[in-house]
Amino acid sequence: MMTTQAATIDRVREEGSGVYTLKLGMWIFLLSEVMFFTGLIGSYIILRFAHPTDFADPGQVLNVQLTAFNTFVLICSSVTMVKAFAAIEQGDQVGLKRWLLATIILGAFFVGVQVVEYIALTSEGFVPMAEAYAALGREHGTTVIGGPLYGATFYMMTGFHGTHVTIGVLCLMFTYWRARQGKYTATSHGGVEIMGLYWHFVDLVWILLFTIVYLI
Amino acid sequence: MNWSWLLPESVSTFGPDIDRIYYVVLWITGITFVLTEALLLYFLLRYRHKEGRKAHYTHGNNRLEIVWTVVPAIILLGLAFTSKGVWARVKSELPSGAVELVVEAKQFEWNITYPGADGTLGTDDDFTKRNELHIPVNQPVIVNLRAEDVIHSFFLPEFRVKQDALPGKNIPVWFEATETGEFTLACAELCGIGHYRMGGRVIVHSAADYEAWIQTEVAGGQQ
Amino acid sequence: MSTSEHKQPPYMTVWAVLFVLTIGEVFFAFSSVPKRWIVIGLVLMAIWKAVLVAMYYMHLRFEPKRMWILAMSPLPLAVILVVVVIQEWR
Amino acid sequence: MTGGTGVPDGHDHEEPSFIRKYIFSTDHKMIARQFLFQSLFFLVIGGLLAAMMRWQLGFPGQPMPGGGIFPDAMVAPTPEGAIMLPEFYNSLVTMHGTIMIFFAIMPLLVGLFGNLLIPLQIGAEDMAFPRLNMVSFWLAVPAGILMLAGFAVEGGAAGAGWTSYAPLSTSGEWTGVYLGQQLWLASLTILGFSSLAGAVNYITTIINMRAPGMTWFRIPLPTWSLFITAILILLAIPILAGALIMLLFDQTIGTGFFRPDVGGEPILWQHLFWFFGHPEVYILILPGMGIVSEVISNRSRKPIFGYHAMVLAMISIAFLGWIVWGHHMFQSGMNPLLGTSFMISTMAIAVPSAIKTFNWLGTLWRGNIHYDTPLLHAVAFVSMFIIGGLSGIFMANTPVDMYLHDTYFIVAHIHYVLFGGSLFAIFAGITFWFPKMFGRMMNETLGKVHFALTFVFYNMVFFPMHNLGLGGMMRRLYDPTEYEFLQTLQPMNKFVSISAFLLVGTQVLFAFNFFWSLFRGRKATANPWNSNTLEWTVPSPPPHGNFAEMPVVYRGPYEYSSPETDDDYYPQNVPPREHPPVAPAPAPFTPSPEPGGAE
Ligand code: HEA
Ligand code: HEA
Ligand code: CUA
Ligand SMILES: [Cu+2]
Repeated sequence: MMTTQAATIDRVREEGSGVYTLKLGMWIFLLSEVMFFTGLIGSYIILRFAHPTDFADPGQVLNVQLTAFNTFVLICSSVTMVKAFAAIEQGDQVGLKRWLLATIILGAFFVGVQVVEYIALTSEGFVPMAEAYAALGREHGTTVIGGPLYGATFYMMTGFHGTHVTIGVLCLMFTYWRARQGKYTATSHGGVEIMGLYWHFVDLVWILLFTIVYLI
Repeated sequence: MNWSWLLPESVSTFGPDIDRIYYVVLWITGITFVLTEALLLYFLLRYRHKEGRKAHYTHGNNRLEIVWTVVPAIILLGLAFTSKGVWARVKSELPSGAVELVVEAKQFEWNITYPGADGTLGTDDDFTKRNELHIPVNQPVIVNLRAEDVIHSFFLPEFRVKQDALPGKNIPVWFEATETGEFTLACAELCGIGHYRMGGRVIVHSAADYEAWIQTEVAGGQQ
Repeated sequence: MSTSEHKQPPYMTVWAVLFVLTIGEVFFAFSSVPKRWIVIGLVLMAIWKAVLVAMYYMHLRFEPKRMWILAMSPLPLAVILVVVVIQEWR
Repeated sequence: MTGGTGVPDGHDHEEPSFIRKYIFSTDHKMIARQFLFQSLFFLVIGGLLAAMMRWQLGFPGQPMPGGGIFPDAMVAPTPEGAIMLPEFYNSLVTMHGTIMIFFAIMPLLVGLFGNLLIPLQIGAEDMAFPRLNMVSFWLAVPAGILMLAGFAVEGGAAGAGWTSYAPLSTSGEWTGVYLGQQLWLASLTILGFSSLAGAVNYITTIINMRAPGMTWFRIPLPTWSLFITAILILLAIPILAGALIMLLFDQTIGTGFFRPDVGGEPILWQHLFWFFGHPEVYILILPGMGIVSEVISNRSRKPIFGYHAMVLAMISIAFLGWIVWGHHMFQSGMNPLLGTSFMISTMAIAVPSAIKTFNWLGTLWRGNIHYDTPLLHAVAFVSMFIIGGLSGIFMANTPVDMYLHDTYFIVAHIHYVLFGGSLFAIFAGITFWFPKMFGRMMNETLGKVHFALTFVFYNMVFFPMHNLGLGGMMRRLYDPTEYEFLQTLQPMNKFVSISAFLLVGTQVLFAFNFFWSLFRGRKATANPWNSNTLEWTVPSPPPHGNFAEMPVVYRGPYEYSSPETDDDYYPQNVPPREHPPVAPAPAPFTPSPEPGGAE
């Protein structure tokens, strides 16, 4: 940072990105995340295009209502996150902690719902393993719907997204812990901001996944 | 030892076209190679350190930059556009009046199915040979290339043919022999422990011999 | 954000729009419009939502222009990969 | 991530403990040295694996000298000695390629030179995220251990080639390798995280931590090249990681992404792999180009010819590198129209390489060339890269590639660009920056002997491979004599093998020089090469925190033999003497408040 070299306090670095280093680093990290999800979602699009019959129509296998609700939960968690950030921008430590806690709860709830969904789906034979795949339709009873690529790509994408949410929740807890120690102030809260960037990114990916996986 | 940069003799109709492009590329790159390396050597010798001399102070020359951007660009794109026709002809224009065969690759052998006396695949008199590809000369052949397990690559060096065989896909490959004789069938894609011994023979018959060979095989198969 | 000059972004309005769009998506997905139009409509709505999140929640709107360019940089690659590979099955 | 990892430690005045200083160090120079030692170790392993392969290729079916030490799963014991088995050969090819690319060349270029040069050349006291930097190295170590563990497990190490094409790699059913292939996948995934951590750090550091006056077009070319390389890593590695994980699931839990027997698409693996793979080969050459530019300009005491053109050429390589991946798949059964498009884009990418080549020649032109070891290696890079690049033109031609694909012509190409290119650049870089790393000079005489022998033997090994390929010899072939038409090539194979043994043996000279100089070398001054860039303005080796005070930069990095000075160099941080500065020192800009900064 600029001030660590006491002797050169009057010398100022070249203008770089115009944002502070921690935030720049987080953005750059998120770019690689974009490519990671490009690999996963891209593979899904390609495989679905190549083998349309391996995939089912919306609602046939997956539970759209439940997931739409879960999407709503995740969107709300983005709002609480951004509220936490807005609070600390004003120096409101109490608000910060309250909104962070809300975000943690909403995030954990999202993961919980996903686990419940996974359990329900696997019990209907909707599994990633190719040989064991036997997804039963919601209404259609016993005919197997879609093919092995459906299960594999579904768990691949939602699983990695879920992992990201879980990691996000853990990081949020860490942020919360630091907030309780009073580490963030109106002038120093980079940690909250980059936490928010990560969290909103994960939300953004889910918005795309929900549409592509559940609705199309 | 064979230090030659010439290609081995080719025995397919499009072989000479491919070879011609190869020699064009060889000339272009050869000349580029000699020029650049000679220049490099010359500069190294001519401008070696001498006491009391200062190097010429320059940051470059925009006109030169443009020249050595545009000239290679023209050469290379020209090359690409001249090669494109041969590629399209070989890979996407299937000839008519061809003998059709099925070649199925599996670890570590080539199974070649012939249409039998009636000349159509999928009938009762089809028969299969292992590692032996018999074809007539001067008549196009279409090979329906398949694989059973992993990816193999159907390589006929003398014919300048190479095509991967993908499991789950049928890829038509065509070629036309211009000479009779015995040639090589090789597997060019790593396919497991036995990749190195997944070879076979290509036997090019005259048209009459080919007919006769089919007849004897069909007869032999129905004993 | 460079300074705290700008007034707080309309966080709750964005939330409301996201909510409405999500509901809209679900109903549109099960409507009787031809599949092709459903896909196009859904993709557009999803992109709209994603852009809202990036612009307001991730504050891209309030960052210097070069951050904006940085953030967009992988998108062409994503498009190239999918569009080119899909040609294999056309 | 949420903590204050972004804040460098600043100046530590007390001596850190041994563990903090040498093992879990956050000092970029120490991490660079850690990468150096780890990758040299893997370079030796990769070289030995190559020697074993060459034994089998030159003397197929003959007992391997010292082959008795291998377990029966790898060699067949006979009364005369142990003969290599085909499954072991496949593991050797795979592990040689993987180790050389991912564990030797890439960490040397990016891990070593990236860490060593970036903060020093831009005038920063360390990386933006020193602790993340440490994590990057300590992820590479377990990755390396997992990779080597493959040799110790049942079934042997991965044997599907460094490209691990599906479906061969999806199941041990096809290769006989089960756990080994999974270790390979896991190892590369972990290494991917290591590279990503590094890339995030490099990019952030270069964007945000440049000293005053270090404008974009005053950045030395090695740092420029590493910046572009880091961007390629950042965007390419995640694609590989995704593909590796999918393949790992195919292997372990039985998903069907790439398994045609259950409806998956093997060709998708190839697309994902090469979408990463082609940017990867530029990751392996761009830093080399940067190093070579620096060495050539410095040792010919002349400004680099066309600095802007050099930078723009690298940027265009990085852009075009994303749209050429299909040239590895011409014969894969891909849509022929795509083949044509990929041929055209591949031809186009040779243009920026041409620009670079001619600019190196332009730099040598009318220079004052000092024949030190670094220069010799750098010039070898240029001449060998020309050969390797030109052989690429043959394969870029779709019809010609029909014959050359998967033959030794490709093997020749990759070694001309990777050994003749990257490795010679690494030799140039190590000999050039050795004094900065360790405070001592390497021995010149030994260096020159090592260079001369390596250059000669290297060409004796790899040049004939072109001819082998033109003769039709396929790659990844355990025993070429199995094919009748390849038997005439056997004398040449033998020649190549013997040369390869000489080449491997010659490297002992380098190892000896390296370790001898480490302890006994002549003490180095701060600036032994009379260089302009900032790393030479600080002591060798630089102290923790690098610069006593933040340097100010007044000019570009290659002002050699400038008429403005009597010396033939003009360091970037020396204030202009009589004349007013060519470009005035920049007006300080007011930085944005840093909410994260004061922690
Ligand atoms: C450092 C790594 C590196 C670099 C820089 C390159 C550079 C290039 N490569 Fe290479 N390549 C590999 C590493 C690399 N490659 C590897 C590892 C493989 C094998 C992978 C595997 O299958 O295992 C491979 C495989 C490979 C193939 C696939 C072959 C096949 O499997 O069938 C092709 C095909 O087009 C190709 C082409 C090129 C081209 C056109 C360039 C160009 O960028 C080169 C440009 C440079 C020049 C052309 C020379 C200088 C220019 C001039 C002197 C100007 C004048 C020139 C002319 C007018 C012609 N490469
Ligand atoms: C940078 C990469 C690199 C390097 C340096 C090398 C180096 C060598 N390679 Fe490599 N090779 C590849 C990358 C590389 N290779 C790849 C990617 C493949 C394709 C794999 C595949 O098909 O999947 C391949 C394949 C390949 C084949 C084809 C195998 C086949 O298809 O069947 C052959 C055959 O001869 C071969 C031989 C050699 C030889 C003899 C060397 C010699 O040059 C080795 C010389 C020895 C050294 C370079 C070690 C020296 C050590 C030091 C200098 C350090 C000492 C210092 C200290 C300890 C301080 N290689
Ligand atoms: Cu079949 Cu190699
Ligand atoms: Cu490539």
